[in-house]
Amino acid sequence: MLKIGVFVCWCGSNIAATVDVKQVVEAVKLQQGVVFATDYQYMCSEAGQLIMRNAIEEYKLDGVVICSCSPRMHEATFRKNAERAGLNPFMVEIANIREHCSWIHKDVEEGTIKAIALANAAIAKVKLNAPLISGESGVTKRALVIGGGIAGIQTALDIAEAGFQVDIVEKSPTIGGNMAKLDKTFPTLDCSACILTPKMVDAAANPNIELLTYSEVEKVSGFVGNFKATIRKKARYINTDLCTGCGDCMSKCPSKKGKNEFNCGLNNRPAIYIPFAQAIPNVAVIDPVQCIKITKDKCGLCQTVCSAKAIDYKQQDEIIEREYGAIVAATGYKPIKLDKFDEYGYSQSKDVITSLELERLMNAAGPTGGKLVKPSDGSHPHTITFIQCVGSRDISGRGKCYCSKICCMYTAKHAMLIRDKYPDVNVNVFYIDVRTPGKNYDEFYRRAVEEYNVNYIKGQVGKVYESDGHLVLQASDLLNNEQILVNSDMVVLATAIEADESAKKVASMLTASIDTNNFLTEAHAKLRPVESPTAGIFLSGVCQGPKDIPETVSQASACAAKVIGLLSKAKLVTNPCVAHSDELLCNGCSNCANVCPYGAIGYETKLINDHGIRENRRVAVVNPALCQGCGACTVACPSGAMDLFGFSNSQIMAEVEAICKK
Amino acid sequence: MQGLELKLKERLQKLLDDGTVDCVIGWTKGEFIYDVTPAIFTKESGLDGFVYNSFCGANLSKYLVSQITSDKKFAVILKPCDTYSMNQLITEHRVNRENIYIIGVGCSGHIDIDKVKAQGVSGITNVIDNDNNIIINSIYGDSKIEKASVLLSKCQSCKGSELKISDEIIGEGIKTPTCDERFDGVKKLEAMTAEERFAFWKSELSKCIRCNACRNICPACTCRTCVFDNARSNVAAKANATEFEEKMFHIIRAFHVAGRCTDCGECSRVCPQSIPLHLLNRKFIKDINEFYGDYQAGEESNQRNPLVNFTESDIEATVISDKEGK
Amino acid sequence: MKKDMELANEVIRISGANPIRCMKCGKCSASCPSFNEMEYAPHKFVDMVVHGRIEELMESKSIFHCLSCFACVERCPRGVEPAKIVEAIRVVKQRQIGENYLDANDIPAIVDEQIPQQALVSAFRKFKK
Amino acid sequence: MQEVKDFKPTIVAFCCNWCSYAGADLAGSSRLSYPADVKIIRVPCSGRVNPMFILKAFERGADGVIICGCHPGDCHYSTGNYYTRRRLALLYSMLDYMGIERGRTRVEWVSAAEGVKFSTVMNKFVEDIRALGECVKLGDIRCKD
Repeated sequence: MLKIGVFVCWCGSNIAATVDVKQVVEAVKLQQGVVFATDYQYMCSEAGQLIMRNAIEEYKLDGVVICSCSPRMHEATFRKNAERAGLNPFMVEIANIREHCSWIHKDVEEGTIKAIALANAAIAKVKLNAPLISGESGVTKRALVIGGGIAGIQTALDIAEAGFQVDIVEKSPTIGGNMAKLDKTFPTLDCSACILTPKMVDAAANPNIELLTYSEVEKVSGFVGNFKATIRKKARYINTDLCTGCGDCMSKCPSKKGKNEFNCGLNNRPAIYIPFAQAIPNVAVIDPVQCIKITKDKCGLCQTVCSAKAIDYKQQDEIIEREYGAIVAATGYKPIKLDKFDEYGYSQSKDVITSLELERLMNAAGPTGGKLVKPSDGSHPHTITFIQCVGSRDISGRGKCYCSKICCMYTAKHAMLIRDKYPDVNVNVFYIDVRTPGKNYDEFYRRAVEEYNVNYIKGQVGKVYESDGHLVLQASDLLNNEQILVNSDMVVLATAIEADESAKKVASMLTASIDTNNFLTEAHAKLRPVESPTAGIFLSGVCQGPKDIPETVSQASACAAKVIGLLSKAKLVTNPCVAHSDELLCNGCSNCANVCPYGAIGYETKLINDHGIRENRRVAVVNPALCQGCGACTVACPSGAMDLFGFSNSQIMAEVEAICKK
Repeated sequence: MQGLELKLKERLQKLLDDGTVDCVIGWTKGEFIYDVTPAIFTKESGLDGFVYNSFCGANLSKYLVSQITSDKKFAVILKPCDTYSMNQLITEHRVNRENIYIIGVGCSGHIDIDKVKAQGVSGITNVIDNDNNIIINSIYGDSKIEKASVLLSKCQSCKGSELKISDEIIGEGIKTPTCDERFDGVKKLEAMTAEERFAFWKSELSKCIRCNACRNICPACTCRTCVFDNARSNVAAKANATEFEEKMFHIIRAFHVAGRCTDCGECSRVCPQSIPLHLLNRKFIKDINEFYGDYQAGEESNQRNPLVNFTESDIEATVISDKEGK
Repeated sequence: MKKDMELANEVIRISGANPIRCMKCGKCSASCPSFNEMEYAPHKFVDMVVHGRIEELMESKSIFHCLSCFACVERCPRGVEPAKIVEAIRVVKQRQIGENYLDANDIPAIVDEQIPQQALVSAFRKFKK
Repeated sequence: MQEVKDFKPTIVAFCCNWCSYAGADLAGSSRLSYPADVKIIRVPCSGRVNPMFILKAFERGADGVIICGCHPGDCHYSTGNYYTRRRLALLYSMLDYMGIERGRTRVEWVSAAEGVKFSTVMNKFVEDIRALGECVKLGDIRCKD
């Protein structure tokens, strides 16, 4: 008879307030096999863990049940603790009486009864637990970073610095991402290109980094340490080894009506183009939809002018298959579409622009050469008004429910830069709250107000319309309790940001979970912020949630540290909760292998001794290094030969029985 | 029919003589013409007692499962409907195709002796099958019966005369004129109220004596040890102690063969309590066809059965839970 | 205070709106075409409902200056629906039998020429009890 | 009516470890209540849920069984929930065919971020089961009190 010990945690008052822990202790003592039961304020504390270790030794416990918080929180803690006391870590089960009980029920009697039921289910299960020993699997010493913005670049650089191979897969023709489009950066007003492009060059020059630009990840299989990715390298129609980036082709190309993506569509680019001067790789790309040669088989001018003979109209997409030990999602963000915010007149007036468009208008490499002019007529603006929270903090369904986090600061930056460069321009900012948590952030915002006389008005704008050649904003001035009309030459919308459209697909491929806003979910909101719940998948930058550049870079480095930690391991300890087949019961029917997502089940013809009958049988054999323990095979198996360690048929049935016991 | 038996016997003898096969799985005659029994004939024993007549309805493919580890070569006689089972067994590696010589036999439907007797005929001495009608010789004289009225239930929803797998074909068959659509029985039940359905199954399944005939005859139920016989499965039971266990056994049995059941109808044929077990299997088949597209288990070998397959746009189970109506 | 909150809850129930969601951005008041006619601007009455100051609102003419154009409802980023709250306060006021009795004889004195006929008809329909 | 109100159903919820169990944890940490009648069993994947577990639960006196997993396409193990969806659609259809109330069995997809959905789903399910009352059609009379 197994000897079971039960430990009921108060979790301070988190559990004890709604669950009568003493009563739980008394109730579990009545369960067959329970030789020791106690309660303690914090089981996870060192003192609590000591109680558990002492009891294991004193009562020679074979199994332990902890009634506490979610196993997702402390299962690992208690298993390690059991191991310290000489008990196999897999002889520990957790009854989740906090998240699944005390926190959601108010009535003490109800909470206590449920806690007892959950404890009994865990006791029933632990009695059927078997000591398990973790196996080992190898680690491919190469990382994949999906996304080549500042987050991806920083993560890749750090990983490469540690001596591991990294591939950056970027869907656009150049790395750099959104940061490359920015003019200056807050709160120090560095030039964005000046601080980003050296990093881009470093990434290109680092022998450990391979840039796969104009490429997309199509398929990912495998598991931590052993992923396999299929990457599509889209046809650029340029032989990148030959192209020198001279740009001759760009000037000769007759098809010049392509929207310049880099300048947010504020001007045009030719069909063959280099996205921007500092693009990495600095090679051209042909837009196949726009190119006359590719669409109509006419022209071919670029091929004639290219002295490097780099142009290849017949180039095909290339498929690359590679193995990786870790994968980083760094898919970034984009501003939301403003088609649902007609009141701001974005679609009506050219002089209503987004903040990212303003970045391009103020950038020396932008469409106006850095001269701030009204997009409608190229004249000098006299008043510019900023509207904050456009689509952020919006639960009406038109925008995003969250705070986009970066807008307050970049709006202050824009206001300041404009006032600095053009002191004659009046600048208004409509705000709801100005949020500036961050080192030197509030000081920065105050400078905009105090030194640069930016006119901050608390209130939102109801509508923007054109009248007599300028824009009129009808708005609230909440502090004066007035509705005001403000004339302005330009309006800049601090547009909410959202996860890039690729995030959802990437998350699906990586089996990483995603929240309702398409931001990837971290393994723990506070304690594991750069890891996805899926082992071996890491999160870098805005794909996890809105953040500014300093925060993105620190998270990118943190992410790299986690990846390096993983890749440095010679072997990974594998989850021993894997499937296994009972050879005597196995029919060899292949149903299990059909549902296995990891190809972990193979078949062998083995000499089986079935109660004295010796015969060769085709039986399923699970490769424990490949099996991830999902258990799909156990249900596909009609004979019950296939079972799962840690979540066996009999364990789950025992839990069912315990729960249903009246 | 008599001619067919002679042809078969002649051919099988040749196969045994020239060493193509070591054994033959066929039928042996009993005391009466209608009590034929599946049997194995060897070279040594010869084909004495071999019979093939209108009562050889049993599906012989399952007998090969136990021979998978044998080195011997077997000839087996399969009717068109039996070949689906053979394909399914090949798919699931439950038979060794290399050691099997399949003689496909043309079929025009087999007869249920109980249905003949139910028409008031007794003392039967011989039956002459003329495809459309049969002539019965009995000690009380001869009588003629319309064949369609005495066909086995499974022949009444015949899948056709095409042999899905065979090494050679003997005799020509015709698709039995089906007297009911395959899913009529299921549809009739579906049209009932939940209470009526519950009452129907309660009364049917309460007849179950857990003799396991359905399981033993079923060419899809080939587990070495059935979960209901395995003490460690937590569902083992030898008898139906409660109403629940009656249901449990038949639901799980039907579920285990779902997507693999070829609808051969053997379960209902052999049930001593005449429980219409095929109505459970056919419900799964009907649902599979409706939910995931038409699928016939055993249509060919190495198909992927619908329960180990999926599409991203499959219907949601909530469609069932939230279904309106009875 | 208790009575005030009861009244406020009544308003919230009738309107089906959710004033506690308000983040005080002022977009409702920025959008309001009657802003200058109103003693209490839309953002103000949302706040007053939250704090149970219904009687003050009921006394104010503001609630009848709201045109029910629903601009505030359309544009509110928080789905607070201020116009529905105004409408609910009107309903609460109207339900106070006798309080709002409209006598045909008094009308000429309180109307100007710009009041549409339809408004008079509907006012009579509502206030003749 | 009083009886219906006092009826305390037994409800077993199988939750996959990666999405729905985490979703239930989130419902807990967000203090989103649902009736204590729901008791959760953690399984690695909804694809681990064998129909026999569901029948077993009913045998032992459960009044409702709900299976929660990751949204289709988001399974931690890539494809587990796709098989779950087929298996349980067929099983539930069979139970319905045998005259068992459809509302007693359910599959819902709840992600790790959907604490609110978890609570809503459970509240609704318990409400449905309370309306259906005790499960008498499936179940071993010896397991009832």
